[in-house]
Amino acid sequence: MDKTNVVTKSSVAASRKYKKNSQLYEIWRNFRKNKGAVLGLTVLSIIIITSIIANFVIDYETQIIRQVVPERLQRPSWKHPFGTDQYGRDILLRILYGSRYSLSVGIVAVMVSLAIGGVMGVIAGYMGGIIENIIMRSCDVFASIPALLLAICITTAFGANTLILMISVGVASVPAFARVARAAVMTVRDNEYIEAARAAGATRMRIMFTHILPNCMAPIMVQTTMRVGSAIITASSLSFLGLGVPPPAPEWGSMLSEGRSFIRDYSYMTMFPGLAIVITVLAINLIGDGLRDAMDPKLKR
Amino acid sequence: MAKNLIEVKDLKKYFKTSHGMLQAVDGVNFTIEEGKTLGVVGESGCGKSTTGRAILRLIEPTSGEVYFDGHDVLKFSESELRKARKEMQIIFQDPYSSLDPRKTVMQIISEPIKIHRLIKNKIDLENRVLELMETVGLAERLINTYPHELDGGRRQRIGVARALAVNPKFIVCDEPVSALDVSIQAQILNLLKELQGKFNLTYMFITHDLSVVHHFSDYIAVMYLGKIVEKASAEELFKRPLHPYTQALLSAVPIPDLSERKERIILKGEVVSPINMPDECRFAKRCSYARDECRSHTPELREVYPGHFVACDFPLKG
Amino acid sequence: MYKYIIKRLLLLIPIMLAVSFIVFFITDLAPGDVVDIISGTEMSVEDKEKLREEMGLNDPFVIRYFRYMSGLVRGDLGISLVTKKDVFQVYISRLPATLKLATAGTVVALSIAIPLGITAAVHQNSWRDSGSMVLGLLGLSIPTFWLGLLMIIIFSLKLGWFPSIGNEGLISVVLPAITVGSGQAALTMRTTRSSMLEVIRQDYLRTARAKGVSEKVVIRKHALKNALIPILTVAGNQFGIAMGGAVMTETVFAWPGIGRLIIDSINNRDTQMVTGAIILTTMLSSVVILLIDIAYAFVDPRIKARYTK
Amino acid sequence: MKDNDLIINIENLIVHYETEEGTVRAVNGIDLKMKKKRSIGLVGETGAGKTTTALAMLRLIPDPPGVIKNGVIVLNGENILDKSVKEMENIRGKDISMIFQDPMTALNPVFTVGEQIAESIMLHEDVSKKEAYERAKELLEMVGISGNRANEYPHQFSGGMRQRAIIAIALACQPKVLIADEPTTALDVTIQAQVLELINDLMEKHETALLMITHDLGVVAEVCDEVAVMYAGRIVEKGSLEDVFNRTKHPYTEGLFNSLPNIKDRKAKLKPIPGLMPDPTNLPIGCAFSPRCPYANDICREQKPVPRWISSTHMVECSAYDDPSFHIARREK
Repeated sequence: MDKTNVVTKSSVAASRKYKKNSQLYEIWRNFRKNKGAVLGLTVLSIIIITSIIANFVIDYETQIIRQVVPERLQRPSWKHPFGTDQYGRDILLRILYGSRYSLSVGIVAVMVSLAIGGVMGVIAGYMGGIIENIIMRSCDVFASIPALLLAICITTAFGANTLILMISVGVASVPAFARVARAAVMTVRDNEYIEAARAAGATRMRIMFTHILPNCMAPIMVQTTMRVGSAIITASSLSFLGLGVPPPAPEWGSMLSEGRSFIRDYSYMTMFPGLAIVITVLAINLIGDGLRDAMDPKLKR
Repeated sequence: MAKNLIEVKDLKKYFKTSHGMLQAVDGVNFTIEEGKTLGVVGESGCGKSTTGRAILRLIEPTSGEVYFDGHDVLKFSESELRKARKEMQIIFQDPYSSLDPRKTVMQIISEPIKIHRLIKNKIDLENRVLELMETVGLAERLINTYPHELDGGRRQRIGVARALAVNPKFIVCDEPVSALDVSIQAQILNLLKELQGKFNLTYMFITHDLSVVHHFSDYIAVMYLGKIVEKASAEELFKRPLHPYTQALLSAVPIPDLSERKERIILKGEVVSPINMPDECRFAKRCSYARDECRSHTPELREVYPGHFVACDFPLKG
Repeated sequence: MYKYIIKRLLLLIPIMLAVSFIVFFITDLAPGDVVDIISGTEMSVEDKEKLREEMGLNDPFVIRYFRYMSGLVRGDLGISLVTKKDVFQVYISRLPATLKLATAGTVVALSIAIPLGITAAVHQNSWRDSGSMVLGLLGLSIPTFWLGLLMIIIFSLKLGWFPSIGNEGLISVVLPAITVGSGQAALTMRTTRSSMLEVIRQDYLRTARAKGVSEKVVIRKHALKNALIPILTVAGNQFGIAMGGAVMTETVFAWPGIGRLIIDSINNRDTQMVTGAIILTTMLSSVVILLIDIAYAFVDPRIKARYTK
Repeated sequence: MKDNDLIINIENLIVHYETEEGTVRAVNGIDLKMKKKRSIGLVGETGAGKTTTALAMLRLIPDPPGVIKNGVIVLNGENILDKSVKEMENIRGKDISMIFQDPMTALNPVFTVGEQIAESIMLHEDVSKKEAYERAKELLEMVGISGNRANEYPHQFSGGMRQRAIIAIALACQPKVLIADEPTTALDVTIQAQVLELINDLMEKHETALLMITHDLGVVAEVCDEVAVMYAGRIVEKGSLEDVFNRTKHPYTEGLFNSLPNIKDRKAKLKPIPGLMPDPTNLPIGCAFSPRCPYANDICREQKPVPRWISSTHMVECSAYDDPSFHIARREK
């Protein structure tokens, strides 16, 4: 193969000339076809934008936690579209402001479980043998404790604040993450292109990062998206039990908890925060479903 | 006598299973001359693929010696083995699972070159890939396509180009054409033949298809339940099969030629997986010529005619 | 077959030990301890110290853990220092309510999820499919406790059909069961659909059709029995989760089950009760999940065969 | 050629699949006659439309996306394309039955082999469960498996034995037509020989007509009386075994033979058919094989070839034969 043939300039630019759009663009094109997923994306982006704007526009001290007794328990009206709570605080503003808690807890919690569970799952899946057994058996142990109870345990031990909430919700879904990650790696690991890479002399590390991880991204990404939704629900459940974000912060779960004692006559107080949670989580789940079909066309059929 | 590039001595590969020790490859011996092709043929479960992978140490053999160019590959350290991989490559059967679906043709073919750091400059690397694509008959415009956009034949060509990328001396072809249609099969077989001539490649060609192995190989080893039962040149083996299994195998192949219609030898029973095999001829249970001596010990491979080895105490007259 | 069951039961013990260790370890980390709570303000620091000494609270963690475990094995989880009642007895007294709710919830879940999941799979990409998918997504997106509140507002306060609190008779279980059930139904439906889709693609259904078997029978007999296995597993897990996960529903409906017991114990910092309740619940749900797994083998001959030989 | 032992007559069958990527023209007008006790080999490569043709005969083409656009499939004098779903359920397994390629997945893993055979009997004959189970045991013996293995599950059978059980299921009610879709492709050579021999024996004993679908010309030579070569959804050459093997006419059939290694002359270089498999979503205007055909001329590229009967039994669909002096390179034997 030492014959040196002069390759003309034109063929040198071949890879640029036949530049195909990248896989990411391909995934986006599939994703766009899914109406539900696009709806989810738009709704979620609106929520994120409002929670960022709310940070600057709404003043925490005066408009969110200041008690205006004469304005107490007003039904939804033009002045207060979502009505006011038992301290006269405007519920709409609190919901808009409160969106940051749910989103931040949801995302950070999932990052926690992705970091711990995902990495453990990938290692278990790729290493196999005793390491896999140790990791998976310990996951079985954690998984046997119902997620909510585990979160409750951690919160009672360390006290209820936003950081602990994030950690406990994150830790509670580590086993599920580990299992998905391991399954994804296992399906990839037995393919012949992994053997081909080994035959080409690739080190284990190189195989992990150039072949295994890119091919596991799809199921792990989908799992991450879906987990953000369930993390938000778990977080709001804990706040509802008084174990999440401490009042007076307008976290949707604790707002529902406060509204509960007025459920008989002022049911609107429990309506809007609940709707906010459902819409946010539904949007995220729609995106998750859309992502799964877009990333892995085989699944669609 | 040309130099033996590959020499395999008493290669064994056992797998521990819940039912006992699966003796997938049980003492296999053969040599392959440089620039020649050894065909390894046998039915599923006979250990031919395991042998191919064990030689390349894609799976660690239980025991034995594998001399490549005079060095025992099984004694190599990790780094020596990785360096030796440049000389020994493999082509797989399933065009759909042997290519990374997330990589383009360019990335797949160039990976071995990058691993061994043969070409640093990006433009030279691209030229090398284009050159390889041209050698295996892939159109230049496919450089950035993904495997799922191509048919089986072209995907197999990518696999061949990847194996050629590091200028190997020896390639294990593990059923390279079994998953392809007849017309595409012929194209790939011709390509492999042409490349052997051009780059003086040595092949170990593994297949279950007797007519393909007969056409493609210079020497053929017939395997049954982890052992080589017969080994000879391609003409010799098909003209004068000495082992009852080889004879039955040859007669079982349906021939697309009406004048060749001949009496069929139909073997009774089915292949069983070689777990805790007793010390007897493994084919005895299904062999119509079997005698008591056959069940007393495991026959060794011995040279009955020049270059024609058989592992049977009562070989057929041929 | 029995070897298999015994093996699985034995396998459960290390998991139970590990679970009890983790739960004990975490709750033990809680700042302050029982003495601070029950002593109120009069006790001087020395008296508190003496009390702690008596109760052995100052012993190193490991010894306290073993003392606790030796009690657990004998079914004696100690006395709740806050309520002065025996932890185990309280737990047993609250168990039937949770079992009742978990069973009712699972029945509701399965009766919604399995038919919907199957029709969605059988009529893939039709309106039935997308309809049940949206329903499923909605089910996943609604927090259980909010659904409970909605149920109370609509069916109890506005329409007055059902009581919103307590556990008197069957009628009171309806709303809580629907609340727990629909949450689980979403997950079970998605699994049923995907496992049915997996089975529908199999060749043996084509063989059945080629034999002249009608489409209805192909689905109901040939496909369902194969799809039943993964569905059964999820249903089993659901029941296990329902045991522990009904916390929210029990809180909303003031249902006198274990979930509420745990929340109340947390509120009055009765760590003894909390630890005991969580450990027992986890054990119970693991045993339930194990029983479902064993039922698995009766449905799938391949597994049964492997263990009867 | 209408005689009483004509069992099935397929005329101008057209089947398309409507998918997002476009219309897949799987079968583009084929004619096929099946006679009692005769076996016909349907040969072609992947995507030629062999399996679609077979599924059309049983009306098992999944719709969507499959659509039977045109054509007639006459069985016992009636066109089964007009039959109701109920009527079709009676025909499947009784008049026409089918065996598939992969024995590993063709049997239901959670039912015993005996039950699956008995089910086929009970569907078409009103016999008691017990009687059907006994018949199932006899059928197992017929295909060379001991009857008392009827209560075992498929995973306890080897590949070869499963394929025999599947044949037993297909022949349970003595169908008039047996369609075998690549029955031995997934089997090893020695097991394949056993199964082919079984099929040959059963064809002798029964009146059944056999449609053997395969890509392996060797299997056709082994089992069939007649051959039909399919390419891109059309039968390009049809005739008796001697017609097609020894007096090959169509360039594609010649290409298939040239792609196969020649047993007698090992060194003979393979002459593969150049180019790629035809894309069923946009087939060429003229003859579908013209892009790869060494003899193709302008007529071939513009017009669809017309079927031409060389002899009473031998048909070829190739415009090159407009010129009577034309012949392909492959010598007649």
